[in-house]
Parts: sequence; structure tokens; C-alpha cells
Amino acid sequence: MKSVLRLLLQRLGLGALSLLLVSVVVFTITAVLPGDAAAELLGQDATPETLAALRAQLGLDQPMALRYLHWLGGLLTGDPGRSLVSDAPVMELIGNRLPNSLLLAAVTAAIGVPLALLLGTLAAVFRGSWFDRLLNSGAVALVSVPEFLIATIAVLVLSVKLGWLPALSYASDIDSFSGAVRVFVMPVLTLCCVIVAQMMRMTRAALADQLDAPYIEMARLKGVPPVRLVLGHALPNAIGPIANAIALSTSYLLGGVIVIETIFYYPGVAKLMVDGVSQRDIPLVQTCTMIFCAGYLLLVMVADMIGILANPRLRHAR
Amino acid sequence: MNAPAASNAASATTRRKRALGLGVPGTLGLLVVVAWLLVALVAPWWVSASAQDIGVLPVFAPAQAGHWLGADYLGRDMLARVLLGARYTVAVALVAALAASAIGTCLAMLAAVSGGWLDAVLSRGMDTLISIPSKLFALIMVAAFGASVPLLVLTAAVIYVPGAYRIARALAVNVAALDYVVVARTRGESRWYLMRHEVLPNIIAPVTVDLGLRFVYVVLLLASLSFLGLGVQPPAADWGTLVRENLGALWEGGLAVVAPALAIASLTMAVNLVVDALPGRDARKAVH
Amino acid sequence: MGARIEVEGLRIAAGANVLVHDVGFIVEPGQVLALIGESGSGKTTIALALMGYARRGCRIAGGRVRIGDTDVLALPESGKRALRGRRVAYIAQSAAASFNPSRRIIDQVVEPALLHGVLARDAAERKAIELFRELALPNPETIGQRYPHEVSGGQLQRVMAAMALIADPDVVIFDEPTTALDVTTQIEVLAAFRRVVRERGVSAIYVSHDLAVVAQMADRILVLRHGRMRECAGTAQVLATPADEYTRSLLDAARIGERPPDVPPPTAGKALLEVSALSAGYGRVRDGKPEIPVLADVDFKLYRGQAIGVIGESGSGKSTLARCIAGLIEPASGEVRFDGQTLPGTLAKRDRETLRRVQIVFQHADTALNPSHTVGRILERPLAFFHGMDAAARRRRVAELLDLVKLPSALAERTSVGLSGGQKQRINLARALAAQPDLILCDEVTSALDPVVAAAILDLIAELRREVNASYLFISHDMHSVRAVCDGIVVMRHGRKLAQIAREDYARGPHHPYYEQLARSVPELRIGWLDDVLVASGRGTPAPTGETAT
Amino acid sequence: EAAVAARPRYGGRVRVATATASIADTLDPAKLANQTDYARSRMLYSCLTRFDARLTPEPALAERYETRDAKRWTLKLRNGVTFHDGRPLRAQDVVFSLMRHKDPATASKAKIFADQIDSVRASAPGEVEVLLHEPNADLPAMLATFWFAIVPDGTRDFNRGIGTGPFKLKEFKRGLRSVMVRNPDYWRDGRPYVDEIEVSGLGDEGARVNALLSGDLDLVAAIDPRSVRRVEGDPGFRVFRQSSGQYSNLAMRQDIAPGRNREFVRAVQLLFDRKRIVDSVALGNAIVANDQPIHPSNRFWFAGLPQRELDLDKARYHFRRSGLGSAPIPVVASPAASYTVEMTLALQQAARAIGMNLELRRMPPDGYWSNHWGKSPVGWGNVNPRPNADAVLTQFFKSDSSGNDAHWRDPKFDRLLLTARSEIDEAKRKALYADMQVMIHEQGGVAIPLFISSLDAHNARLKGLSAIPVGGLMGYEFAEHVWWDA
Ligand SMILES: Nc1ncnc2c1ncn2[C@@H]1O[C@H](COP(=O)(O)OP(=O)(O)OP(=O)(O)O)[C@@H](O)[C@H]1O
Ligand SMILES: Nc1ncnc2c1ncn2[C@@H]1O[C@H](COP(=O)(O)OP(=O)(O)OP(=O)(O)O)[C@@H](O)[C@H]1O
Ligand SMILES: [Mg+2]
Ligand SMILES: [Mg+2]
Repeated sequence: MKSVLRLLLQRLGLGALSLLLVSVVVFTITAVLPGDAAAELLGQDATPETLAALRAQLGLDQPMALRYLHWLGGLLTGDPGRSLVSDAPVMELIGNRLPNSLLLAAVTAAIGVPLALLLGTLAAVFRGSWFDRLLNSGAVALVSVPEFLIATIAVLVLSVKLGWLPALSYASDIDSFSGAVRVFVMPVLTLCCVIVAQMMRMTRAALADQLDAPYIEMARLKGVPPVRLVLGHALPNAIGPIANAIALSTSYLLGGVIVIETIFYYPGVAKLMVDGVSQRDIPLVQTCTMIFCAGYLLLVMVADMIGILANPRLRHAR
Repeated sequence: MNAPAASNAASATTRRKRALGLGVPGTLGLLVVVAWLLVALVAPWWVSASAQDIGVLPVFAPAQAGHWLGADYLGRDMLARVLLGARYTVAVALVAALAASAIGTCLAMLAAVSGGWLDAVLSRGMDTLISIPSKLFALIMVAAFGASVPLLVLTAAVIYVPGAYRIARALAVNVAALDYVVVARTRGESRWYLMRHEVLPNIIAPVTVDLGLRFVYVVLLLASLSFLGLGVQPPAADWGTLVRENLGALWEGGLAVVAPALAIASLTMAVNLVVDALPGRDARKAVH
Repeated sequence: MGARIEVEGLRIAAGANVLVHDVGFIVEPGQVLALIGESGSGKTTIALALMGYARRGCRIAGGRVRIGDTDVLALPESGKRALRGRRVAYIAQSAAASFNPSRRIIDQVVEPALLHGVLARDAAERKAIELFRELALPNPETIGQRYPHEVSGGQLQRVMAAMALIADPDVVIFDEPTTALDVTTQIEVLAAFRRVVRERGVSAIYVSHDLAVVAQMADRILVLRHGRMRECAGTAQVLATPADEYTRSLLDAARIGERPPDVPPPTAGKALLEVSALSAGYGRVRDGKPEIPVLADVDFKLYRGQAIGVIGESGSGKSTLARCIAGLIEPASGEVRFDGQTLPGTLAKRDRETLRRVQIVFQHADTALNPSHTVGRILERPLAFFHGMDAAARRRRVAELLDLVKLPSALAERTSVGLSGGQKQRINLARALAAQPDLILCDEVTSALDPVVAAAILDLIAELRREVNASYLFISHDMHSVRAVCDGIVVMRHGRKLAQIAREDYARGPHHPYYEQLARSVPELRIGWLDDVLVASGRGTPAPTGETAT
Repeated sequence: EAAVAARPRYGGRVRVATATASIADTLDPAKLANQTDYARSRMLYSCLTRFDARLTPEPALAERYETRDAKRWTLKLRNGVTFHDGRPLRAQDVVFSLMRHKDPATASKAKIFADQIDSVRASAPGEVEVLLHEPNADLPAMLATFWFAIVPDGTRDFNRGIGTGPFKLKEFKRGLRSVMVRNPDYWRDGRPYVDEIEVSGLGDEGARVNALLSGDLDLVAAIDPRSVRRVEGDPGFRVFRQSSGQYSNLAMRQDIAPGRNREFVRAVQLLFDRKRIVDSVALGNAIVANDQPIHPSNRFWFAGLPQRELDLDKARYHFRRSGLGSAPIPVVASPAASYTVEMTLALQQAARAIGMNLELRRMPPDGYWSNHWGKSPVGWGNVNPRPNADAVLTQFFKSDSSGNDAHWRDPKFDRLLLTARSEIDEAKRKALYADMQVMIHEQGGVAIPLFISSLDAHNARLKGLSAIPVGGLMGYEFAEHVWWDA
């Protein structure tokens, strides 16, 4: 247990390092991209004079490194500064939407992950059967439909044609449980279509690999029933890759749901960041990236830890 | 029957199975993939440049003689669009997905086999890469190198390397700790050998499954990358873009959006059928 | 209580080949039937069939198996599940491969009892600890908290036995349950098995190559070769008046006893391998001490062409010693010198030539073979790697190697997955031989072999010493083989070298008391030997109830 | 029927979706950048003047305005107007609101216009005097534009949206939505009619239309021509069409190749099959334009300019004379500028027939204006409707203007522009503007194939919409005009 703790601390340290690295890279990219916040703000109406004035106002005339350090210093003290293009503090912009994003991700994960695990496990148990084939091709077929198409079809059918659900999922409508259900059905449905396949297929593949192992044979000879065989015996050995697939899929739910946010008008952070990129709003992009990155690192760290905990050989190794 | 004769017979049957290769679903998948590859190859010679002139048909015209898939949002012949689009989707996505998986898996195995600081550096590097918003990444690629198809492949590949790496590493670390890998180490085998011969065969099944999915993602990514101005330039369009730009057809019967969507589905399902049926799959078993 | 086992016309096939031909036998409750025979003759296959199970690629093609009133083969899957682990328990041949690597030992041991609702969790754990103690496992209270890879081969094998016995089955199938045990421990374990059979009237199938052990355990013996029954009769009869020629050859091979020393002891000079003050263990090293110390202050010398045997208690650190020399575990202190040079502690620092010259054969034969490689490929690799042979030469050499270890050359095309225990073991040995090393660290290379094949392997070892001056570190529990092939014996216990005995002193004595104890514990090929030993050690005659071993 | 329709009803709530929303959303009049900003500003603020349906300026906060020389203007403010916070409107507020655009630090989008102003001062209570550097007869039109909205003197924090407009701000979430409630003290009698308006910025056109059709929205801006049939197919919904001065122009830079070559420019202009583009790209929701920026509805439009049509023979002739071979010529377009990708495809198609090899370079919408617009040798721009001829000509064709994307420099044109601006005689002005239109048509280095109509869609019960062609949604002014039919 102590070695696990040490590993954990080590990973946290490395995670902080990764964050720093990401922040440098993202800052540099955003800064060297042609066009800056001032130019984006003024657009067609820019004149050299107003551009210069705005740049000075936004602090864009300062050297890059200085601006980065300033931002970093602010971040460390918990204040990532003000957004360049809107005069609101970055924290306020993000704070308004992050809970929504987390909520959507959580709801989707709470439905998608167990579903994927269940389907993947079933497919592995009945591998080679028609059921397995059906499940596999179904998953691939579903994931190969672009998500904007799924989302649009869902709206067309469920909102426009049938009128069952609101076409827009503005999150402040979530005041009652039934209201929340109505708001979340379509975004969650669409996202599940996107993420379930990867987790399911990886679960199946990793489990199927394990189900051929001799220790499974021995477990069968102990009279272990199929469900327990898969969950109790094969799963712990396959959990590493599965956890990673889950981590990858769930991390997508934080920053990758831009299509959902636009089509369903869901007020999350993904759109905030994409806007930030378009507007070259460095502090905003930086802070969003940091949040996504931290979320991602956290998820993969958990996945790695699960992998290590599940494989005792890795715990003390090297 | 004595033992040697018996095993001879057994190996003969495995050989025959291997020659047949993929089984029915796999062969079917392969046929579809090959068919699309052929289309990708010959379409530019086969479909005339004016086949996609705009305003030839009414916008979103339904299927009709000579225009079997109707027209798109600019009244262009949809069949020509889909056939010409095959080149970008099939070739670009296939190459990008293969590259992403190959690079990701190689690095993952390298990390798993080496362990220590190399593993840490590679893993953290991948974490950094995956944390860069893909839009930002695509934009900087266009800004830095302009738009071209090879660049598109590269961008798509780089975006998906870290994902492939993560999955493959999780698989590979488990295998790299096993006795038979230790045996190879005691021989002083190179890392390359350990990766290629000891680890890879025992993780290849899940890795190819991952490849199949990654291919799907790349196909879909292409649509958004080309929207960002990367790679394929109009009138050329990959299938994802065809779906996106004809979304408005959805309520008018929707052939213009359904056709490319089906094309994507047929290709991705075929690729996954092949992946699932790759030979030797059931003979390989991880033993702990 | 025990159940009658009735097997009739059992046929098991793998694809087109038949592995087991029309085997039939009956075991009455409280009786033990031994399955003996050539390695690869189908013993494990039959044993599995008793539970209605066939390995992947195999199928039960015909015949009947009845356990009590149950027609096993006709049972639905759920019926088979209810039977397995509860009424019929199985001790698998390969303990290493049979344990789930990611779960603690105790969880796996109590599982059958919990699964079939025989015991509650804490009762089951108590019983498991009881069994561990009976089976002479060290630290019975805590050993269950370890993971399978953290215990030695012999320990794992005993844990497996505990797992089989925990649910009080009616029928127990022992598939080579003591191959990894030293002879003293073996006595404890056999006594425990015997108690189970006698006290609870369990019927048992006992698969073994060790005829001396079989003589102690079995009421009847069934001799197999190439999947066919050669003979089936009472133990006394088979041992005294074997009807079949193959049985006779087995018995002859088992009676090698003192093989004449076939190699003149090499002259002293510069030692090929010199181990001095070696300490090592597992886990992190702190202040020169590993977290779990295993070896302490071991030293010995090995000259070119010599074979040094290492014997000792199961768990005493023999495999650890071999791994240390092979460079898999960095010594905490002390030194290993090879051919005058200090061997670096890790593989990475050793050069290729050194790696070639020192080869290790792992104790766990099946986990050491890559399941996705064919046997041919496994054997060809060292040939290409060390000797740069071309494909044709490699193929020829592989055939030679297989022949050397008495395996059919057709095996080269199969993967290791479908091989029998003994076959895998020999492939591991052949792989080491392929490198043409100067020193081979043999960790239990004959434990899964029948006497005839084992004798052939020992001959091979002797021959190589003679012809290419190869040297061996020969770790084994089989005192007969050790004495037959080795020029000296290192006796180990609790990670220390207790004594080193030179060949010329074997017969002289008295030696270290532990060595004497070991020597006394070597089973003899006569019925009743075990009872005598038990009585002599004051543990009385069979059957007193409620007694536990200490 | 007309009588019934003319009597608006009070009450109700209107949910509106515009096409853009981002964190750059602002309530600062000097920074307004997109439709959503414009629409919101029209609800919260009033200007000194306003446009009627023909873009003629009429009094708003300024009750009267007069000038003798078009240089010195006196504006008399309306009495009894109060800001949302209850303060009365004073001359000082007007001075502040106009003068702040001149300060570079404000970074006003209207600086280029405000720079015409020399000074603004409160000449008497309720009266301001605006002094211009040069005469400009169009000052009232300029003052009606969004940026010159009147805010309380000294305002620094614009997030409260204090103005004199028909609605008061209730909620403002950048990039998401804002809610406004009826201002009972609005200076225009009886207006507005609805109690509350909710404005959301929904970037996805399909989502806007779907939400309208499913009843989640009442009015949506900027629908695609391809959705028109769909909306009109449902009796419960209507499309609101306005022909306006919005256009996309292909700028061929006059200072570098290939645009420096007049023959090339002419060849390109002759390659546009304008009618076909109107039909197949805009599906009829546009009118053919004539390579000059003045919309036919404008009073200064020059009707005598012959319409340029597709003429392959002439185009081939000019292209030959240009000496440019079949080497690819990149044409930069972007989804950021309406229809430009599609129009380039049409152009490409025609160019193929004369052996001209145009290569479409589609650029990402973001960063397009700062990175590509006006920088590429041949590239598209897009101009939103401007309130008057002077504005569009000044901003996009004057030699020294940064919006002059064709980099066309002609001192004569600049002179004409200034003369026309200060000319008070309508007929003379008209002649001057006609000359300028001819100049641009002949030498301006731009191709303007069509004027794009704005398309909004709404619930059929929502009444009161009529054209004010400075942009969609009634020149973004819909809020004070709409009302719910029973
Ligand atoms: N799936 C399979 N396909 C083909 N042959 C197989 C398969 N599984 C096992 N065999 C063969 O069946 C034979 C019997 O194997 P089994 O494991 O029963 O031998 P065994 O008598 O237990 O030998 P050992 O004493 O070495 O353990 C061996 O020759 C083995 O190679
Ligand atoms: N990875 C490990 N971590 C911790 N303890 C271990 C590990 N491997 C082995 N041990 C312990 O070290 C001791 C020596 O093990 P080793 O395998 O060397 O014994 P051995 O002499 O080879 O026994 P056997 O004859 O049973 O194979 C045992 O008590 C075992 O439980
Ligand atoms: Mg066996
Ligand atoms: Mg050992």
C-alpha cells in the first residue's frame, strides 16, 4: 500500500509537470497563431490606430514570456486574470458553465460507462455468437454516424415531429427532476452513441483475451459461474486497458462536446474554449485547457492506478 | 493414429484456415474495403470534372435516371460527390488511422518494455499532446504549413496517437511483466525484438480493435478539419464533409445526407469486420 | 462422503486426432486410482474429463463418466458447475498458470467453499489457514495475503491443494500435486492427502510420475501410453508383477537409485562460477537490505564441467539463487563471479556473450513460453540470436533439439498452448540448450517427466557435460537425480546454505542433520513406506481422527 | 384586415435566437460587433436618429436637427426622456456618448466615422452642437448607427445596459442569452408591446430552425435559403425576407499580381453567371449586383450602369490579353463570408471553360478577417448593410481605408467622395455617387455578384415585422415593433 501511495504522489508530481508543459505549449501556439485578440475584436472595422490602442489596453504589447508568467502567477494564486475579449474575469466565465459541463459529463458517464461495460462483458461472454456479432456491428454502425447527424435526427424526431422534448437544453431549465430528464435525454443519448462503442469494444477485446487464459480454466474447474468468471476473475486482469478506454472516453465528455453544446444550446465550457481559440483570448483558452488537462490527467491517473492495483506485478516492479 | 501423424494433420488444418483467412464476415468486410479502395483509385478518371458542376439539378433533387443519388445542396450530382469523396475518406483516414495506431502502439510498447524514465517521459509527453485542444492544433498546422493532404494525414494521425498509445501501453505493461518476456530479456534481446515479437503478438487483438475504432474517429475528424480549412479543398470533399454540408436535406427525404452517411458506415463496418476477423486471433492467448 | 467414479469407453479428440482412446475404470469410495504413464500420454486430459471438461481445441468424443449417480457428461452446464469444485475438486498440474495473478491467494482458496455455499467467509478462511498449516506452508496465517507470484513454486502448489480440499469434495483429482516439493515437505503433504482419503472416504485420482509416491498413495494403478490403457490393476500387483512391457520399463527407470557416476569429477582450478556472501531478496532495497530478504550469505563454487545440485526446503530460496545468478534479481550484497569476472547484477549490464554462456530454465514451464509463438519459433530464436544460423540450419537444429529432449519433431509447428506439462518443461530445457551455454541453471527440469523420459534427460545432461564440458546448477527435489548427476550438493534452508557435500562423500556421512533428514525422507518404491515414516516420526498410524499435523 | 393587423396587442414573451454568440458579446456601444450585439443594443439604447423603411433618417432622441453648411449641426433633444435608472437625458450624456469614440483608448469600432467629428458640446440645456472637420450631409444617418447609441455621461461599466431604449436589461450571460423586460417609460408612445424578450445566440442554423419549428423559439435570425421551404411548409411559421445591401465581394488586389492586371479583373468579372448563382446558391434569396456596392433600394443607386453578365467569349478575350497562363491562381474564400465558397465554385466552373485555372483556398472562419481578408491577392470579403452610400464607400473604397480590400487607390475617387459628402443638393449628390459607382464598376478591382437578402423565420402569430434594410430582424430593431396576435 505504501508503494502505491508513493506511486500516486509521484504521478501527481508528474501530472503537475505535464500541466505546466501543456500551458507553455498552448500559450505558445495561441500566441504565435496569426491574428490576436485585438484584431479579432475589431474585425473589419480595425484601423491601425485603434488596433494599437486596443493592444496596449489588453496588454498584448508586452513580451510573450512576461504575459505568460503573469498569467501563470495569477493562476497559482487562484486568479487566472480577465478574459481579453470580454471584460469579465475568466473565473466568472468558466464558473458559470463548468458545473453544467461536469453535470452533463457525469450523467453521460453514469449511463454510458455501465452500459458499455455491460454490453462489452456480454459480448465477451457470448463471443462468436450472433448476439456478439450484432452488438459489435451495432456499436460500430452507431459510432460511425457523425454526432451532429445523430443529434439533428434526434431533434427532428423527438422535438419537431413528436414534440416530446425541448429542442434546446438550456441548463437553467433544470428545476425539477422531470425537467432535467427532458433536458438531458437528447444530449446524453447522442453522447452515449459516441462514447459507448470504444469502451464496449475495448471491454470485449480485453476480456476475451483474458477468458482464454489458463487461470480462467482453473476457475471454471472450481465451478465458477460465467458472470463471476468474467467479473471476478477476468475483469481484474483486463481492467487496465478498459479503465484507460473509459478514461479516454470520459475525458472527451469534458472538452469534446462542442457539437452537442452548439446543437442543443447547452451552456458548457467546450464552446467557451472554442470561442476563446477563435478570439485568441489567451487567458481563457489557457485556463480552459488547464481544466480539461487536469481533468484528463486525473482520469488517466485513476486509470493507471487501477491498472497498477489490478496487476500486483506492476506494483513493486522496477 | 500415432502422435506425429496427428499433429501433422492438425497443422494442415490450421494452415488451410490461415489461407482462407478471414471467414465469411471478414471476407465480406475485406471485399467492401477493397471495393472502396478501387473506387478511390479510379473515381478521378472515371467521373468527369463537370459531373459536380453546381446548379445542374435542383437543390436536393431526389434520385433520378443518370443521377442515382440525386443532388446536393448546390444541385451537384451526389453520386459523383460520393465517388470522388472516397479518395479522401478511404485513403486519408486509412493511412492516418494506421499511422496513429502504429506510432502509438510502438511507443507504448517501447515505454512498457523500457519502463523507468523513458516510460515516464513518453507517457507525460503523450498526456501533453492529447491535452492540446485539437482545434488549436489544427489551426496552428494550417497556419504553419498551409493546407495539403499529407498535412491532413499528419494532423489526424498526431491527434490520435496519444489515445492509441494509452490503450496499447495499458495492454503492454501487463504483458511486459510476464515470464516469457523475462526469458527473452535474459537472452539480451533488443527492445525492438521484445516489442515486436514478445509483446506485440499478445496485445495485437485489442490493439486492432482500437485501430478499427480509431479509423471511425479519423473519418469523422476529417469533416471538422476540412471545415477548419485543413486539407481537402472544395469541390473535393470527404464523406464526413458531405454529410455535414447536406444536413439540410434531412427533412426533404435526405438522400444527400443519407448516402454519404451510409458510405461511411459501410466502410467503417467493413474495416471493423476485417479487424475482428484477422487471422490467428483465437490461437493467441495471454497466459499469466 | 466419497463417491464412486465410473469411467467407460472415454474418448477424447483434438480435431482429427484422438488423444485418449477408450479408457475405462472404476474407483470405489475411499479408493485411490493412480494414473501413470508417459509424459503427454493423456493423463491430464482424462483427469479433466472426469469433470466433464475438455481443454480448448479438445472435445470429449465418446464414453461415459459417472460420479456417484451422476452422469457427468450428460449434465447441463449448470449441473457441471455445481459438480466442479464441490463434489469433484481438481489440483492442477501447473500451479503457476492456474492462479489468477491479480487476486490474493486467500480469496482464490476460499472461493470454492463460498461459491457452493459450503462455508461462510470467515469459517472458510479459518479452514484455509488450517489447511495451509496441515500442508506445512510457512506463515499459514499471512501467506494468504500474498499474490501468486510472491510465493515459491512449491508453496503455490500446496496452496492449490488447499483450494481443492476446502469444500470437502467427494472426489479429488490430484494432477502431479507434489512435483515442486522437497521430500520432507512432501511427506507432510502426502500425509495430509492420505488423511483426507482415509478419514472422509474420498475417492481420488492420483496422477504422478513418481512411482514411489504412487506406491504410497494408490490402491490401484492405471498405466497409460499414447492415450491408451496399457494396464490397470492393484498397486501391489503392478509394482510386483507388471503385466505390460511399458510398465516394466517405467519401473526399471524408477529404480535407477544410485546411478554410477558417469563423469570423472573435474579437476580443481579456476572456478567457472563463484558465488560469495550472496544476499538477495524481493522488494525495495534499503540500507543494503531488501524489504523481503530471502538469501543470506550463500557461497559455493562450481568448476567447468561440474554439476552442482541444489536441494532444500520448498521456499528456501533455490529459485531466487538461480534468478540472482541469471541477473534477474540484483544481489543486495555479495558477489557472483563467472569465469573470473564479476557478473553485473542486472541484465542490462551484462554483455551478450555472458548472457549466452549462462542460461536459466525456469521452474514454471508454462508461463515461460510465449503463447503466441510456435515451438519451432521459440527454439529457433536463440539459434538465430546467438549463433546467426540461417533458416535451414535452424530448422535442422530444432529437429535435433526436439529429438534430444525426446519430443516428436512435429511439435515444432504447434504453439505451446496445447502442450502437456512435461512437454513444456522439455521445450524450456531445449531452448536453453540451443544457446550452447557453458552454464545452465536448471530449476526443476525433470519434475513433470515420467521416469523413462526423465532418465533420458539426465543422460542428456551427462552427455553434454562429457562432450561440451557444460556445467550445471541443478535445482531439484528429486534426490535420486541429484545424486546421480551432481558432483556436489548444496543444501539450503531458510535462504542459507547449510552444507555442501561432495560426490565422494555422498555415501560417507553423517552429514548435516537436515541433509540426513532429507535423505531419509526420499520415498521408497515399496508399499507402506509412508506409514513407516509417519509411525517413526511419532505421528502414528493412519486414521486417528481429529489429529492435525504440526 | 389591415385595420385589425394595425392594432397591436400588448403582453407576452418573445424568444429570439440570433446566429452568433460568444464571450465577446458586449453591451458597450463602441464595441458592438455582431448581430446579437446589434439586436441587444437596439433594445437597450436609443440613438439621436433612427432609420425608416427607406433608410431615411428621422428624429429619435434628437427631436430636431438642423445645419446650414453640413458642418455645424444643432440637435435639439427630446424632453422627458429618462434612462433606465431613472436619470433624465441631458446634453452632457450626448456629448459623452459621441466623443468617447474619438478616444483611441476606447478602441471604438466607429472611430473611423467619429473622426469626422471635431467637437460636440452642450450648447444649451437640451441642445448639443456637433462640429465636423469637413461638411457631411449624412450626419443624421451616421448618428442612427448602432455605435452612436446614447449612454449616461461617464459610464464605465456597460454591463448593466443602462440606456433609454424600449427594454431594460434583466439578465446578461455572455455567449449564452440575455433577457430584457419592457421599459414602461420608453419615450416612444405605446411601445414596446411585448413584456419580455429573451435573446439567445445559437450558432447552428439547423438548431435554430428546429427550435423554432418545435415551438421552443418564436423568432430566429439568419436562416439558410435551404430551410425556407421547410419553414413555409408549416402554416404556423413564416419567413421574413428583406433585400438589403449586404454583399460578398471578390477583391483582386490592385497593387500586386494578378489583380494589377486589368484584363484579368475584367475576365473574372465576366465569368460570374449571376442569375445562376442567385438561383442555385442563394435559391432566389438575393438579387443580381453589378460590381459596385450600392443597393438598388438606395436613393443614390445609379440605374444607368449596364448590367455585367456572363460572357465567356469576352472573358476569354480578356484572359488571353492578360497573358496569364494556366498556372493555378489561388482564390481565398471562407465560410466567414457568406456564399463565398459556393460562388468560387461557380466561378471556377466557368473559368475552366476559358482555360483559367482558379484554385479555391477555403480558410477557417476564425481569424479570417484579421489573417486573410485584404491580404490575399485574390480573396473574398463580406460587407454588412451600411446605412448610407457614404459609409460603405468610405469604409471599403477610400484609398486610405483599411477596409479597402482591393487596395484600389484613386485620388479622384477620394475627391468625389468628399465632395459628395458635403453636398447638400440632392441632385448633385446623386450625380456624384453615380460617377463613383461607375468608377468602381470599371476599375475598382472588385467583383460584387449579388446582394444577399436577409432571411429570418418566425412564428406566424408574431406580428409587426417590416423591412428596415440595415440588417436582418428589421435592422435589428424588431423588439419595439413586434406583438403577439391572438
Ligand atoms: N488442444 C490440443 N490440440 C492438440 N493436442 C493437444 C491439445 N491439448 C493437448 N494435446 C496433446 O494431448 C496430449 C495429452 O496431453 P496431457 O496434458 O493430457 O498429457 P499428460 O499425460 O498430462 O502429460 P504430462 O505428464 O507431460 O503432463 C499431449 O500430447 C498434448 O500435446
Ligand atoms: N516476488 C516475490 N515477492 C516476495 N516474496 C517472494 C517472491 N518470490 C518468492 N518469494 C518468497 O521467497 C522465498 C523463496 O522463494 P523461491 O522461489 O526462491 O523458493 P524455492 O526454494 O525455489 O522454492 P520451491 O522449491 O518451492 O520452488 C519464498 O518464501 C517465497 O515465498
Ligand atoms: Mg499433465
Ligand atoms: Mg523454486
